[in-house]
Amino acid sequence: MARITASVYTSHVPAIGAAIDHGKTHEPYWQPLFAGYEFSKQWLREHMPDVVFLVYNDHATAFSLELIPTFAIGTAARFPIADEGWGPRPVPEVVGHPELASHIAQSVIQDDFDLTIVNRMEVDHGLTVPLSLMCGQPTEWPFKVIPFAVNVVQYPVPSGRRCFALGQAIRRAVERFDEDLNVQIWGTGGMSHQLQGPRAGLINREWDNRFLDRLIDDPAGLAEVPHVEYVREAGSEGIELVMWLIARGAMADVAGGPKPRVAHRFYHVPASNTAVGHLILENAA
Amino acid sequence: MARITASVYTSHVPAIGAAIDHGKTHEPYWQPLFAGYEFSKQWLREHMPDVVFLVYNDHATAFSLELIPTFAIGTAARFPIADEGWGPRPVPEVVGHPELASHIAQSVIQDDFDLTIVNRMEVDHGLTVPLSLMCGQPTEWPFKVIPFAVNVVQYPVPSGRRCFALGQAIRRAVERFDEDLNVQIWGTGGMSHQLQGPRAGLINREWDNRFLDRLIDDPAGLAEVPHVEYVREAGSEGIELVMWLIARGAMADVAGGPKPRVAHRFYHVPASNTAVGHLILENAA
Amino acid sequence: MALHKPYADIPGTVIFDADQSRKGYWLNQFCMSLMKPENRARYLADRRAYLDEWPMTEEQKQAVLDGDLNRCIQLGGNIYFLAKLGATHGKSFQQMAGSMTGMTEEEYRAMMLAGGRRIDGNRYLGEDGDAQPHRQPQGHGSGRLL
Amino acid sequence: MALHKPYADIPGTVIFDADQSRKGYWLNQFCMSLMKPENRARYLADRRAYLDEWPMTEEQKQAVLDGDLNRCIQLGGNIYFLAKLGATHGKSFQQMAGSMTGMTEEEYRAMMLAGGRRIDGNRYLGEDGDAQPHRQPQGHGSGRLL
Ligand SMILES: [Fe+3]
Ligand SMILES: [Fe+3]
Repeated sequence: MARITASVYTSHVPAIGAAIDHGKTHEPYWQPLFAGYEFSKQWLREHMPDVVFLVYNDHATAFSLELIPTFAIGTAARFPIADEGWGPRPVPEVVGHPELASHIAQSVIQDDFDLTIVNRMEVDHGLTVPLSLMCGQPTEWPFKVIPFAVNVVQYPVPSGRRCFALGQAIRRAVERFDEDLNVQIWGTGGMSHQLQGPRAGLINREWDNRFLDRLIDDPAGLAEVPHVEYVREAGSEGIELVMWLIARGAMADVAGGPKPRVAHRFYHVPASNTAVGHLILENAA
Repeated sequence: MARITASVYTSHVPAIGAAIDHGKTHEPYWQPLFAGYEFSKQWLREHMPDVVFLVYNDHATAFSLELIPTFAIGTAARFPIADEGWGPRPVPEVVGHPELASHIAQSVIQDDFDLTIVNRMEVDHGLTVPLSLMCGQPTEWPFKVIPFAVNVVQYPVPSGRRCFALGQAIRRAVERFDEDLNVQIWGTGGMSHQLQGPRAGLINREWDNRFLDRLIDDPAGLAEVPHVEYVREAGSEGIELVMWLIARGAMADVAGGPKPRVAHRFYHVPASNTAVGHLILENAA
Repeated sequence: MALHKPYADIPGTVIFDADQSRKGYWLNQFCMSLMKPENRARYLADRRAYLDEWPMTEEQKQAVLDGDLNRCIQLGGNIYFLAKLGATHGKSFQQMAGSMTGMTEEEYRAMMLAGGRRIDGNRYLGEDGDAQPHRQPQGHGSGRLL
Repeated sequence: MALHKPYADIPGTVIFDADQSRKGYWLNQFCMSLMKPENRARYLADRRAYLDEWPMTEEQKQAVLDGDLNRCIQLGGNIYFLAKLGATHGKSFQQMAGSMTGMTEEEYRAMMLAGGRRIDGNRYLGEDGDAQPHRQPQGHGSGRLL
């Protein structure tokens, strides 16, 4: 039986990808940030999954205004790296897990989540920066990845409650898959940031840290926070944080199991315009 | 305030479109079928809506296997007619209602339906054949149309229960729209038919008529019928009938209002491979 | 088996689920390409050469060349995609569906005019209706569309 | 008003909702086209000519030519689309975001290094934080990206 062993949460700031790609990780500006992920790289080596279900948002890359899925699951065998305007990031292509992805799609659609199934999709920094942060610069990614893209660009985005319920459905789906697979679920994006207008550069440390606290200890309550609070308190792009609730909803305690163990917690300001948050939660073995 | 005044249900067999386009409606094969829609054309003239919310399925036309939305709402200003392999049907382009469509999208996404928003989409016989059956051959369609495409091609398709709940959410959304609009909702596809394999040509009159009975009198019960019963009893393409439950869910009685009036009911076998069913239900004024 | 398939016991019927979709991906995408008139013309001018542009299996290509729609469907094809192939050859849905029963066009059309295929005996594999495996083919057709 | 907008009272912030999306459709689709290197080259070679290929309003084109991102956003642009425009001109998200505050690049970078913009006074229109309309522009920049 497949099982979700851990969840990882991290910002996916594009400038972090650029810093890695251009060898700047030891510069004074970046060093404190990458120091926060040293533990995580080691942890990943010791807890290597077979598959990562990677929740992220497409930043007007694979999806333009022609078509905007609320939830899109990648069921393809491979996902090329997108050219976001600077040429594609120099990172390996992403290898999918079509069988598990299709199984999850089938299961959660039957659980009344109205997914869009995608067999051809380029992936942008939202997906590749977390891979780089956790894996460094390998020639191939060390696990398969199921990309799961959430619309957080055009309003309305799905509610926190909806995302949290979806995570629970994903967990049920994974546990019904016959093959013995170690699956991690990653939630990415955030934390507080605003990339537009006179309010650009907004950072809200207190709100971010309260979000981390509640994500650990009170995810169901956190899932009730309305969109407008994210935008008001964490900036217009802080809304990305709703995606973390999908990963959190897939943890065992939400289905009556034991509380997850907090393996790592990190918070840093700034990376470019953004507050960086990072958590690793482990399910009991 | 906008309001849903009536719902129309009809099969959307491509051969019906071809018969209209090629002037064959008076041939003996087709005459009994088109006779069943004479009332409907007159009824439509007397109950002309401003907007039709048209639930249909794309038949591998706008959506290939690259991307399969469970529910897609067309928010564009215009929708061109697709070339399905014989050249586009000689019918007018479809004019949308972007404001109402966006309003409905916003509202039902906030009600936890995970729609895909589409701004560029060609429409196929699933959408244009019902327009031709109800409107004949005008030079412009006499109302605006919001195309709503449901995946019934790749399994799993949304459940009847999900479709019925979605109809209720659509009704709430329409009633929250400020402009005074007369909106009809049409559900299309079906009835029993199978287009593949040694079981091709399956027709199940009893099941179809029981479906019509229950759609009128017991839609909530009907919505509990599982997919496999549609496929087993009404053929592999009979699954299209789940879409009728979206239109039915939008009627007033489901939200505690009065029962709809059955303005028209018609059933005919065959049109090409298919049993044709047709209903018009009016909400009390 | 990863996917639960409650529809596996229906005779004469292939449900286009994720497994079939994966198997038939390029076969179906080839069919989609026939929505463009220039592609239809190129395909009709040299079918083999056009098919060879697609990463389909040789079995899939042969099934297309043979006009064997049952085989296409077993190999992952879906009828709504295959309809573009049929249309390119000037065939209707009725001709396509009929070809899969083994009936001639006339035999199939007559069955439909008489009210279509009966459901009795055709709900579950192992019954004795005319769609059951042991009763194929059903008529005097070639079983092929072309 | 058809859409309920609970976010309308946040200062210095435009939410990319259906109304904005409709207004900015072609502006944003123009930006998407810059994901292809050949389009970036054509755009940079003759910006006006390239813009004239798109059914954008003259105001939208002028805002692009001016590198006025606040204006682009008011006219329906979204930052993730506009990022392709920025990238084409070799600008980072930090440079883009900074330009919208009226600060110089150095001023904005210094604000971020000092912990970013404070939330206090910037939650609701009518408070007195630095993102409020009556406190613009915030620095000594040109307010333009280019
Ligand atoms: Fe992001
Ligand atoms: Fe259909």
